[in-house]
Amino acid sequence: MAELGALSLPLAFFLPLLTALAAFLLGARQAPWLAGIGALATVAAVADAVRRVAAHGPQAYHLGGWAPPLGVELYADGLAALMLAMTAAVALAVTAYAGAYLHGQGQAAERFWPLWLVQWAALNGTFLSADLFNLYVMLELVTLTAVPLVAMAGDRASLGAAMRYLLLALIASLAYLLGVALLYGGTGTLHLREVGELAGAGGPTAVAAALVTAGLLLKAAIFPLHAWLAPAHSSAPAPASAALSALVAQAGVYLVLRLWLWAFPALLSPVVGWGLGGLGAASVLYGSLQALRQSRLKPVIAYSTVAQLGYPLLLLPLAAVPAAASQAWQGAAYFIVAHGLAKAGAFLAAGNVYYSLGHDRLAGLRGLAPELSASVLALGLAWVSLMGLPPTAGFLAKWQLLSGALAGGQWPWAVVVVLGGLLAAGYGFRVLATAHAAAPPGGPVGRPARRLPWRMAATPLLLALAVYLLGVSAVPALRLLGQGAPEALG
Amino acid sequence: MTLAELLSTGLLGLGAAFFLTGTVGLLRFPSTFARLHALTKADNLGLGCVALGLALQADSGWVAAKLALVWGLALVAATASAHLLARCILRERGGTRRTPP
Amino acid sequence: MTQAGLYTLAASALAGIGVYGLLARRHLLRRILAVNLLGNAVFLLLVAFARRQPGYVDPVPHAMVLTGIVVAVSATAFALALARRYYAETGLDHLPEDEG
Amino acid sequence: MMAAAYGLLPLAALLIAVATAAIVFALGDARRRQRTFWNLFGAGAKLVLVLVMAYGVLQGDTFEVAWPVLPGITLRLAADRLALLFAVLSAGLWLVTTVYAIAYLEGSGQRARFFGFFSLCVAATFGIALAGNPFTFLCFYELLTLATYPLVVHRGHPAALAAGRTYLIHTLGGGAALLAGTAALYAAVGEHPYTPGGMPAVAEWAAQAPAAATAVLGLLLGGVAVKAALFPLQGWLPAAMVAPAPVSALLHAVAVVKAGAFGVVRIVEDVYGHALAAELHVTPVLSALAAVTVVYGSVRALAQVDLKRRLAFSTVSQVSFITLGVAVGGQLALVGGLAHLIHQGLMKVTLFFCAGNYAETLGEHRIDALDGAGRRMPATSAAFTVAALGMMGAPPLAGFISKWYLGIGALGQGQGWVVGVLVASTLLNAAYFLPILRRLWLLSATRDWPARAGRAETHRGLLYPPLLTAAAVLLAGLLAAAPLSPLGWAVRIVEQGYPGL
Amino acid sequence: MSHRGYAVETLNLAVAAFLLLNLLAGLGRVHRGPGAADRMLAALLFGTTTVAVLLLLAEAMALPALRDVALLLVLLAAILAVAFTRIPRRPDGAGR
Amino acid sequence: MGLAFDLLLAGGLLGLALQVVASRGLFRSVVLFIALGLLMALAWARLAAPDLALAEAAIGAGLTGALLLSAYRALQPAEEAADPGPAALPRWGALAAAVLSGALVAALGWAALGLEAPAASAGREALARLGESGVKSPLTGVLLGFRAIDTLAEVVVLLVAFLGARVVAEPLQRAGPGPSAPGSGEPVLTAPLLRLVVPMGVIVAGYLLWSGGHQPGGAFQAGAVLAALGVLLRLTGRLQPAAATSPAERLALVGGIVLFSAIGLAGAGTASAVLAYPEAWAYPLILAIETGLAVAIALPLTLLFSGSAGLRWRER
Repeated sequence: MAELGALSLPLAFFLPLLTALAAFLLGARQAPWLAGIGALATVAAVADAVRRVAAHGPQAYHLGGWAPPLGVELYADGLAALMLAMTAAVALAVTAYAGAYLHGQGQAAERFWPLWLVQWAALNGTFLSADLFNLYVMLELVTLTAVPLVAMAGDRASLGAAMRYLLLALIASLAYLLGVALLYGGTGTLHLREVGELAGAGGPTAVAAALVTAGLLLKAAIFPLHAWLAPAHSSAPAPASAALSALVAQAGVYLVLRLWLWAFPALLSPVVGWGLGGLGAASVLYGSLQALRQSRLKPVIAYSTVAQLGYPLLLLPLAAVPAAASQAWQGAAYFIVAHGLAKAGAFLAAGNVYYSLGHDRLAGLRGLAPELSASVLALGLAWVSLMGLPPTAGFLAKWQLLSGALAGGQWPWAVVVVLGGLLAAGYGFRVLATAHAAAPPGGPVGRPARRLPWRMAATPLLLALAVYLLGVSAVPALRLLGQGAPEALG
Repeated sequence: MTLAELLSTGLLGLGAAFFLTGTVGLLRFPSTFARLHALTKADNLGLGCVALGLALQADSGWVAAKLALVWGLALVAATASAHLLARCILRERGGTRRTPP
Repeated sequence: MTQAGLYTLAASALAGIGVYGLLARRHLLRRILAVNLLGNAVFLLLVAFARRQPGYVDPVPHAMVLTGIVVAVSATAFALALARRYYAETGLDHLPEDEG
Repeated sequence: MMAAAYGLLPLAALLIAVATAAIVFALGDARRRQRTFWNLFGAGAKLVLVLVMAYGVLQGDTFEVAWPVLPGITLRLAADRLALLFAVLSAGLWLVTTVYAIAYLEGSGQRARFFGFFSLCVAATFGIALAGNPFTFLCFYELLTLATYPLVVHRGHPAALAAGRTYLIHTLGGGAALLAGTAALYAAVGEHPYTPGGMPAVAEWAAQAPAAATAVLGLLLGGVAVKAALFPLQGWLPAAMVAPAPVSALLHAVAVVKAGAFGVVRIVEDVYGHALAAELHVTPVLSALAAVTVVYGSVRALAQVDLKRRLAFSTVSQVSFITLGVAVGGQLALVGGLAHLIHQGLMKVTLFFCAGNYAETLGEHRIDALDGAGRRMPATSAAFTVAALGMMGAPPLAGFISKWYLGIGALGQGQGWVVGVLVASTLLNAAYFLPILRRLWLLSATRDWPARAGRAETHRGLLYPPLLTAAAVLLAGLLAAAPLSPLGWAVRIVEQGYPGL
Repeated sequence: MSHRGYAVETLNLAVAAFLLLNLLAGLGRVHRGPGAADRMLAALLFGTTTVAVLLLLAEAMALPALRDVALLLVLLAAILAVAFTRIPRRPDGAGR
Repeated sequence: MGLAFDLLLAGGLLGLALQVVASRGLFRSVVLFIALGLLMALAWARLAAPDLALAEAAIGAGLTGALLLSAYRALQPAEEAADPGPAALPRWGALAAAVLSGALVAALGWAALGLEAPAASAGREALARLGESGVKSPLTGVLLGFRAIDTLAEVVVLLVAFLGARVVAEPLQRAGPGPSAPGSGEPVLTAPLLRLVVPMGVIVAGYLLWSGGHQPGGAFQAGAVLAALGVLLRLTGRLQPAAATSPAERLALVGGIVLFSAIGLAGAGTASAVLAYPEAWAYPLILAIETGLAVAIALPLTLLFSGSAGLRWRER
């Protein structure tokens, strides 16, 4: 019987799951406070997991006491712990926000809570699982919770977006599973690190890696597989949009990094690295340009997600360059955290705009700032991080990526990082300038129709502030990240 | 080859022949009703022969019983299916619309 | 050619057919069918792998496939529900292709 | 305990400005009195802290706060003499500008946002002043862009938004160059604190890879040149004139352009060192650009009919004297440049206050409409006159002092052409300032001015700040020989920090 | 393999293969139609044939569990017919 | 002979799949897909995976077919033109699709055939240590012992699919198979059929559940059979759609998962780890979990087919 790790690892999966079941069982009326309690309990479990990882290094938990390859292992290293913590922060905000957002919407609330809480459980499972097939099941769970959230509005646009999202996500899962099947056929194990040791760099492994990666890139909406994301993420209700952009899509990126660095490091030749990094770079530029062209707030933020999801992939070409690897690794991981918090804050703030005005057309936002000052402030603060300007976590992440690229002598990636930041500033200030603009003559168009509950006003602000807190110093987070990092990156 | 085996072989062959008849009927008969008849009857006879043939090969009574059960159920299912389909074809033709007693 | 090899090849071809269906057909129901074809291909591949060595059947791929079948049927049922609602709402049985 | 707190003074001064911003944001638009109190309290408290630090530095104390941000990278606030030169300027002028802004924005909307970002802007400027390494400088430099943008677009009308866009395109572009340059510098040599005379590591690197070192220096200087409004990157400055007068004062005298000029000083003197920069053939280019900017700004100023726009082009011209002083090299020229950092600030803030007074009190912002305004507003006009004469370089005013040192220094370096630039600038300055003075004092009014509201010629909050700064212009010139004058301070900086020049 | 001879096993498999061939031939009817009912009819044929094949395979491969599969199939065979008959009819030829 | 059968089967599979994709009529494709399910069951049988054949039979014959048919009905294309065949695709598009899928086939086939079977594998270890799992059937041992978390998550997937379908639910009148055709009564044979099939089905489900511990069968197969019966009852109107999920239904939907989770979490105290069972109790606990799971599988599947939040017995 293998040594047991922290109980908090399985609890991070089970607690939100059980809360979801309870919320479904007891109905919409009890759901918000149940969700609150469950969220706090989950946060406690995550905090314990993070503490253990920080203090004692990577934690493994063999479910059922069966060691791999027989059983499924939950494995929390620094990267997973960081993702868990970021997810917990975003999830707490989403839970608090949704309670107010859905207040009085009986049916929507009844459906939202179990789906959202299961999604949280599945996300935690995705970050923790070290088993390729278990990851498949978790990914499907994430997909099948995400699509209904997209479809919730029930109108033409959201149903179409959901349909497209579902089909592509199913294909992506199957591509992933096809790759996993090949890997099991070749190695006889499903355990992530054992696969990494046994798979080697042969042709079949390359095919498997290609399939797995294609599936995950589709889930992560990396160019040219990005088309589904913006309509889907901008159709969902605000709390769901926040969760989708900050967590669900990022889980795909996380898995790409996880698999390439742990399961297929042998395959990560410069050509492959440059190819994947090139896709990331294309995402950054294409997503940003699309964001500049949108005329509504939520699509702007959604396309910004397409752009931002590309950055972490820049790690892959840099991981093989010794001078660049460590910094790029820290930058990529910190980037995911920073983007998650900032993007959730931005979407929730946009949700406030939508909630108040009943629309989010940029043209109709003029003169809005005085009325929704807290939300606009939150949007602005979050955007500073998305642009990668100090003093935010986004800046520190970009700095690490940038100086990693420069230290490794790979200046094209540095150009992408800088250019991406400028473009982000472009579409960000386009929104903020509109919100700052004086109301047009003939009366303000953007006068709020609905009072904002304080909880909805406060949540995005708190998320945005968290980005600044992480912008003050990345050292604790990066120390955590160092736990169990691959040797080449440590 | 024992007698049982011989018999079994014969029954299996007969079953196969029935199935073939059914298929030929399905493919060649001109009307939907004719095809329906050919198929449901021939197939179930075929299945019966095969089941009987296999029962002769079986070691235990349990297996034989199970085979019989399968055949019985198949007959019921085929009867019901044929009935339902026929009704529905009738209605499709815009013809007799009967309410059951 | 061994039995496992034969089914492995069949699985590969089936996957190709599924992908072709996804690429070439637009009707939602057809796409859902194609996704299921692709799923069946993956399952077939796994089960063929389980049977590669004589005298031994690997139960782990079987477990994976059984789980996969449940997931597939869940996803299919949900996809069909979504497609129906989409059709009811828009009168479209396919997604408006936005690019190429 | 006390000693520890004393060492943390830079942080305290920074946090005061940030906290003021946070409080002002939180107070909202309605609570005017509380906001005014906190604004003044914050500005005053910060000035006190900065003066305490200045005194401490004179006594030989060191103030240094370092905070690890990333592995191997720290945010470092260090109060050396050069830092305090800029810090005292910003803290002093913040207080004055705050008083002015409170009076100026009386009754307009969005004041919480305005004063909040105003405070943030000063916090960023202070951070730039005290930045102890390039990374810290970069952080505050970008923060300054963010904090000033809402001030530029404050009025919210389409012209303001267009100006804001121009401003952003320039400053964010510059920021990107600075970011790339700083990251490349760090990638090459790692982190080192500012070292007067240049970082040794940079010198070693430049010896191995001169091309890369030159490119990085170009990126760094290009990044700060945008804010310093060096030709051809000056386009944003006149556009930003749409902002309210206190903002213009802040942008032109204290914060943005000065941050750029200060960045030039830091990069040339404390990162690369003047000798290395000259060796890489960068300083000749820089001084040529500065000279072109001086002349170009003045020529453009001549053609402006809008008072604030004329002042804006004047800024383009005058700020480049600082760059020129740095680029020319030699102790005396650097003294002139550094002294001009303060002098130009004092003079330009006075001019913008006065321009704001004319606009606010008389409703005029065109130069040809100011005929006879001197009789209606004698005190304001007197302050304007002092500052304008100072700009021209009339002795014994502040501007004369800095130009004198620049000229002497350039001659000492064998670069006599700089004197020519100085003379041309003086003539051009006279050409665009003297007509204004003539209109103010000598021509008679073509229309009736609005009546006085009280005994003073305008709101007291608008009147006293320019008088105060004009007096400072006078004193800085008259008492230039005093040890604590701007010039005296600059001399100390150069003598002790850059003996090798 | 069971104690029974190789010949029987081969025979069973051969019959199974024949039935499979038969089944595939029946596909023609699905293809040709013309009505929806004809296509369903063909599908029902497949059901019965599959049951027979499964029974044969159970014997040939000595996998008794396959008989349970056959049992399940016949048990549930009617569902499809029931489901089909609840589909509203449309004019002939439309139900392709 | 076996190989000949396999060749025939594989060929049939591929031919059917091709027609599913390429055929012009949608209904044809649906029927062919249902037929394909039967061939898949045969393939599982040939590959010595009777468990999968059982599952395929229950799902394919009972559920997927019914689901597809009722969806086909709901998505009735107004006319054939609404469904352009592959010919409607631009030629280069079809070519590109063909090339892409061809490349996939080649790469996949090459990679899959090129893989050497590993000497040691999770499966071998599972067989070797089956005794420790508390059951005799390898598949059940893997599903409920070694990889229990997958099974748990899989049932959650089902629940989530049901919840998701609720989000996009159509009005009760149009949902699921929809109302019976107007003016037609119930066919004569329906009632006797139900009287025979339903009890048989329940018995078979119970048998599969019980036998899961030592031979093919188990929670999923049993649940699928029950779901198929539910579909039958819903189709024949014995079960009526309801607008709300009753408390009992809620309990049945989550009960199995809660039970599984509770026993799993209790394992941290009573046994060695989460999702471990105390040795002496392993078999009964697994049986209890399987029973709960069978219900938790059957009900959401039935509800998904029904397209309603709940089900009620028809008033007599």
